Amino acid sequence: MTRFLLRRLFFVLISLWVIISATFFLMKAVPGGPFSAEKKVPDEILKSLEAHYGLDKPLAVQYYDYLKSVVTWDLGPSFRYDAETVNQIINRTFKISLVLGLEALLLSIALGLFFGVMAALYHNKFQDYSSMVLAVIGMSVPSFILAVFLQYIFAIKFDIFPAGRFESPLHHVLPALSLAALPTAFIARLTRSNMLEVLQQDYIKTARAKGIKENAVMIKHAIRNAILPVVTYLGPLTAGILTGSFVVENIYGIPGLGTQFVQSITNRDYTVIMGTTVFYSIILVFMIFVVDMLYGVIDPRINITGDNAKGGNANEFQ
Amino acid sequence: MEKLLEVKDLHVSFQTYSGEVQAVRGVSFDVKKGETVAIVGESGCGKSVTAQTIIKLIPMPPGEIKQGSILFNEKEIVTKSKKEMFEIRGKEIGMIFQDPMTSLNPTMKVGNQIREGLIKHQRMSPRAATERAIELLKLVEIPQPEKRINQYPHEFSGGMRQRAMIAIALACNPKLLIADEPTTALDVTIQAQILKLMKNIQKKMGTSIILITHDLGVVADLCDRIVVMYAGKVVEQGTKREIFKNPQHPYTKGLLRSIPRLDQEKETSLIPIFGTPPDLISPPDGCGFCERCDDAMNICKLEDAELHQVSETHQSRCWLLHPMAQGVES
Amino acid sequence: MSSNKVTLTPEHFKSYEKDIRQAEKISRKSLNYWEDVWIRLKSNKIAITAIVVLSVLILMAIFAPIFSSYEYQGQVLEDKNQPPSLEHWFGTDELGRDMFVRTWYGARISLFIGVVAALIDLTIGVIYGSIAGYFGRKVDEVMMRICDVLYGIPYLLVVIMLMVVLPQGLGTMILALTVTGWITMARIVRGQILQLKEQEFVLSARSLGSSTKRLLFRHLIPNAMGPIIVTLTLTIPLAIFTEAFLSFLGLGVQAPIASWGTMAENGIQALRYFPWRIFFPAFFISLTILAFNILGDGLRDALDPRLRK
Amino acid sequence: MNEPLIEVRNLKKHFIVGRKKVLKAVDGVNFTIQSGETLGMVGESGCGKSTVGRTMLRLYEPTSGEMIIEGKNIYALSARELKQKRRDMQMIFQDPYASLNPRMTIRDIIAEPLDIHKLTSSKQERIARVEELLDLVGLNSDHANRYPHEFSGGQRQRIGIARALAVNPKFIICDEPISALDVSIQAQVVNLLKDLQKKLGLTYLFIAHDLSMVKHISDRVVVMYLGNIVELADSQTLYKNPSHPYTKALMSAIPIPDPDIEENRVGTVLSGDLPSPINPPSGCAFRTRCPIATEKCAEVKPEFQEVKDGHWTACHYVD
Repeated sequence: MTRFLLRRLFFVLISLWVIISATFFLMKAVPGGPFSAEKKVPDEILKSLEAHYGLDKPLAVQYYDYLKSVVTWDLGPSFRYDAETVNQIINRTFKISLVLGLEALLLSIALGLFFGVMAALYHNKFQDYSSMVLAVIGMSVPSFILAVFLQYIFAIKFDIFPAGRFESPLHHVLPALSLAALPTAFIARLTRSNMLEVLQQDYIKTARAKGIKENAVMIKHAIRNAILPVVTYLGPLTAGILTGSFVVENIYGIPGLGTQFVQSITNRDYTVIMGTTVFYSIILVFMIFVVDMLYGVIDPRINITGDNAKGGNANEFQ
Repeated sequence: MEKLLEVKDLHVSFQTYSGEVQAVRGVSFDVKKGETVAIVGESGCGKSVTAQTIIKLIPMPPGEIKQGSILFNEKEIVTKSKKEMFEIRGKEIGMIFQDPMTSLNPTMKVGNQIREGLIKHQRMSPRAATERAIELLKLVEIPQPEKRINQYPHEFSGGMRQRAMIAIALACNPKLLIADEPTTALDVTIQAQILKLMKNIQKKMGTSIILITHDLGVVADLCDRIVVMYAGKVVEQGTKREIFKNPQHPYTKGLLRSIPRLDQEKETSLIPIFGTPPDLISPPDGCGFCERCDDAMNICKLEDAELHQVSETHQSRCWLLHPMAQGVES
Repeated sequence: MSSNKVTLTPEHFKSYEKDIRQAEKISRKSLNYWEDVWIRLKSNKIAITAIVVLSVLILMAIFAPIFSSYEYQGQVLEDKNQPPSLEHWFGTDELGRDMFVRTWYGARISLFIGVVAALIDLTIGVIYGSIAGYFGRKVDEVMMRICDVLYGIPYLLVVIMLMVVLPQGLGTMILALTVTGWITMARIVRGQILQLKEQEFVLSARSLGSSTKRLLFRHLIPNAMGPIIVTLTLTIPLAIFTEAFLSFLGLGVQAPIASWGTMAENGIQALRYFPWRIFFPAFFISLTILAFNILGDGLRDALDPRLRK
Repeated sequence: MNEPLIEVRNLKKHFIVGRKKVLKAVDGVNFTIQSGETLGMVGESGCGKSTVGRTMLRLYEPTSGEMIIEGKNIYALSARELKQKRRDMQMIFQDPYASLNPRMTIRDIIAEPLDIHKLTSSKQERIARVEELLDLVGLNSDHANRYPHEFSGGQRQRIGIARALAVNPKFIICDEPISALDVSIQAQVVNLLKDLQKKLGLTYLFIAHDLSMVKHISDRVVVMYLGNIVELADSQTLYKNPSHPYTKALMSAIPIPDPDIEENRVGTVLSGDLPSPINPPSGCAFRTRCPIATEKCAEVKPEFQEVKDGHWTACHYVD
C-alpha cells in the first residue's frame, strides 16, 4: 500500500515538474520579454526592473530560483500590481472560487447521479428520454454561452436573480448552475450507462432470485456498483469546474481566481499567469491522485498494493 | 409422491430486433417432493429460459409468457404479481447460476450476501443471520466460515464461490432448488466436489432439485428423472435408466452416441449428429430435429409428433413411435 | 392439442429424403460489418438528423459566403447593430458587418479548426497508441507513463499557455489544441490493440507468419476502427468548444478573421441591447457540438457488438 | 523407433506479473510426438497446457528449452527461417467466435496463409484453392464471400481448420478445438479431424480439459498439473492403469453417462483448489491435494521417470 502510494506520488510530482518547467520556459520564450508588451519603457528603468525581478541572471539560475520559489511556495511579486504578491492574490481570490467550485461540484454530483439513476431505472421510458435529452444539451452548450443566456433571461429580462457579484446566496445560483451544467450532464450519462450495464450482470439476477425487494436490489446491489466508475470522473470533473470558472466568474463579475487569471492573461502579467497555472495544476494533479486512492478504498477488488490477486490463467498476463 | 411443481404447456417468447424468438414452445413436466429432475439439452434449446421462467426471472419485456401454467405447491405462478413473487423467490425456491465468477456482487461481503435473504424472509436479527450464515458456509463445506463471511467474492476461488452461491440459495430452506448449469464453468475436479456436495445436501435437507445441464455425465449419478429438451420442446422424458438404457427419441440416441466415454474402447467411433439446431425465430412446423434425423419420415417435416407414452414414466415425442410407423418400409 | 391437422397416410411414414448440403445453406443476405453498422445507424432517426444538420452546416459554410452579396469584413458603419431583417438575415454587428455572412464565414474557421485538430489527434493518437499496444511490456510501460504525466496536465491550461506565448493565429490554435489533445485517442487505440492482440484470430495470423504491417493493417486497426471513429466524432466538438472558449478569453484567432468564438465574445458586450449578436454564433456553436455529440452516440450504439444479433 | 517429428525438451515459459513475481506457466516439460500420431494433453484450467501449445509455435517466446521439428530447433531460427518453418506447423483455436477476423470474408480468411507465403500465383488459383479447402472440411463453397458472424460455431471451427490446412502443414496443434461447441457438434469436428489425419497424414497435439474426448482421439496422453507433466502414457494404459494420484483423481472426477456405473462408483473426490502458479507448493506441486502425500513430497520434486515401457510418471510413490 505504502509503496503504491509512493509510486503514484512520484508520478504526480513528475507531472507537476513537467508543467512547472513548461510554464517557465514558455514564458521565457515570449518574444520581447514581459515589459516590452505595450508601453515604451526607458532603457535604464527596464534594466532596473529586470534586475528587480531577477531577469538579468542566466537562464539556469532563473530556472533554479523559480523551482525553489515554487517549492517554498513563494511565487513572487506581480508584474503589474506592485502592491500584491502572487501569493496574496491567490489567497484573496481563491477562497471565493473555492466556494463557487464546491457548490458546483456538489450540485453536479447530486443532480448527475439522480438523473442518471432515474434514466436507467426507467430505461426507454419518458424519464430516460427526457433526462438524456437534457444531458446531451447540457454537454453541447458551452458553459460561457449558458452563463450568458442564464444571465440574460433570469437577471436582465426577468430580474429574478442578481446579474453579478458574489454576495448573498442568491448571487450564487446562476454561476453555480452555469458551472455545474456540463459535469452534471456527463455524470448523468456515465451513471446511466453504468447502471444499464450493471443491471445486466449475473449478480443482479442472484439478488433478485433471493426475493429481496426491487428497491433493495437497486440500492444495495446496482447503484453501488454503478457509481464506482463515476468516482474516476472526479478528477476531470474538478478540472472542468476550475477551468469553467475562468469565464463564468468573468461573466458574473465574481472576484475569484478565475477572473484574476483571465485578467492576468489580458494584462500579460506573467508571474501571475505562471503562479496561477502552477496552482491550478497542483489542485488538479492532486485531485487525480486522491481519486486513485479513493477508488482503491471503495472498491474491494482493487488491490492497490500492486500485487496481482488473480491466479490461474496464464493468458491474462501475456 | 406429491407433486411440488407442475409446468404445463409453457410457451415463452422474446421480442428481438430480428423478430420474435419462440424460446420455449409448450413445455410440460413436473417435479415431485424430494426428487431431482435434470433438464438436458444444448445451448439455445430453452432449458435455461424454462428454469428462469419458473421464478419469473426472465426480463419481461422482451420476454413474455405466451401461454401455459406453472403450479408450485398447487399455486399458479404465471398470474402472480411481482410483489407475490418476492415471497417465493429465495424463500420457497432457490436458484444457482452458471458462472460463479459473475453471480456474486463484487462489492459486498459474502456474509452480507447470504444474510440478505435471511433478514428479509425469516425476519432474523442481524446477529442471528450472521450465525446462520456461518452455519450455511459450514454446510457447504467452506473452511474457516467465521473469517470467510467477512471476505469479498474476489478472495474466493471459483469452486468456493459456487459453494457460497449454494449457501445463498439454501439460506431459507427452500422447497425447490433450481441449479442452472452449476458446474459448467468449473474444472472437473471442482465439478466433482460440487456435485458431491449437492448430493449430500439433498440427502440431508430433502430439497427438490431441478438441475439444468448439457452434460449427460453429470446427470447420471445425481438425478432421478431426466427431461430432454430440443428446440424449445420436451422431446423425451423418463427415469434416468429409461433415458440412458432405452432412449426412444433419435435426438437422445444421437446425443448418447456422439459423446465419448472414458470407459469405452478407443476404436468405438463417435457418431455425430449432422447439421445445426433450427432458428427459433421461425421454428419449423414439424419436428425440430427432422433435418438432422437419420430416421426422419415425411410426416416429421409436416407436423410435430405428440408425446407418446413409452411406459408409465417414459414419454417420447417422435413419430417413429406412432402405430402407423411400425412396419412401413424406411 | 390432440387432433392432428393432417390425416395420416402410410405415405407420411416413408423416409424423408433431405439434402445434407441444403442443411448448411445460409439464406440470409450477406452483410459486412460496415453495411451492418449503417443499417443500424439508419434506423436511429436522431443520429440521421444530426448527419443532415452537419451536412447542411458544412454546405452553408462552403457556399453561403460565396453567394452572399456581403463580404465578411465589409464594414458599413451607418448600418451598425441592425436587428435581423430581410436585408441582413442575422442582423449586423457594431461595425455594420453582415452577421449572416460572418456566421458562415466563422463556421468555416470553427469547423476547419475542429476537423483539422481532430485529424491530427487521430494521426498521432493512432500511431502512438498502436505502437504502445502492439509492442506492449516495456515500450508500453514507458509510453503510457509519458501519457499519464501529460494527462495530469490540465488540457485547457496548456492550450491557454501556448496561446498566451505564441503569436496568435490559426496555426497556433491548432498546435495548442493538439499538443496534448491526442492522448485520449492514443489511450483508446492502445487499449483496443492490447485487447485485440490476444484474440485468437491475431494469434492465428501470427502463427501463419504474418508481418507486423499485415497484423496492424489487416487485423488490429480495422477491428479497432469503431472506437476510433467514435472518439473522432467526439474530438471535433471538443476542439470547436475549446476554440470558442479561447476566443472568449481573447486568445482566439485575430480580426478581421472571425470564428464563432470571437463573434460570441464580441456579442457579449452588446448583450443587453443587441442580443441577436450573441444569439447566432452561440446557437451555431451549440448546434454543431450537439450534432457531433448525437452522431457520436449514434455511432457508438451502432458499433456496439453487444447489440448485434 | 524412428525419429520423432516433434521433440520438446525442457520447455519453460515464465510470465512476469506485477513486481518481481514470476508465474511459472510451464516449468520444464519434455515430450515427443511421432509422425502421424495424436498426442493428447489434458489438465485443468491454469495448468499451462495452452501455454505449451502457444510457446511451441513461438507465439510466446520461451523462457528456455527447445522445440524441435524434423531436427530443427524452432527457437534457434532466424525470422526468415521461422516464417518458412511456420508452414509446417499450424494451430486450431478454441473460441470459434474469436478465432476468425470479423472484418474479413471467409475467402480472405482461408486465403490469408496463401497470401502470406505467396502460395498462389493468380486470382483464379487462389479462388480454386479456397474452394478446395472448403470442400475438404465439408463446407459449401458458395459461402466464401460471407463473414464469420453468419456461421454457426461448428461451421466456424471448420473454417479455422481449413485455414490451418491451407499451407499443407505436417503438424497441427488443436488448442481445445471443441470446448466451446455444443455436445452434438463436438463429434462432427472430432470426426473431421480424424478423417483429415488419415487423409493427409497429419500429426496432432490435441489439447483439451475433457479427458474422455482426449482419450478417444489420442494415441498417447500427457497429463499436466501446474506447469508440469505428471504422467504420460498411451491412452488405454492411462485409463486402465494410471499411476499418478492426480491422474487417478482426474479420472474418477469425470462422470460417465451410465447410471449403473456412476451410482456404484467410489471415486476419490479431490479436496481443495488448484494452488496459484505464482506461488506453487514446494517439492511436488500436487502434494497439497494429494491423498498419499508425505513429507518427502514437500521437500523433493519427483523425477519424471519411465515406470514401464513408454509410461512416464512424476511421483515418488508409483506402485
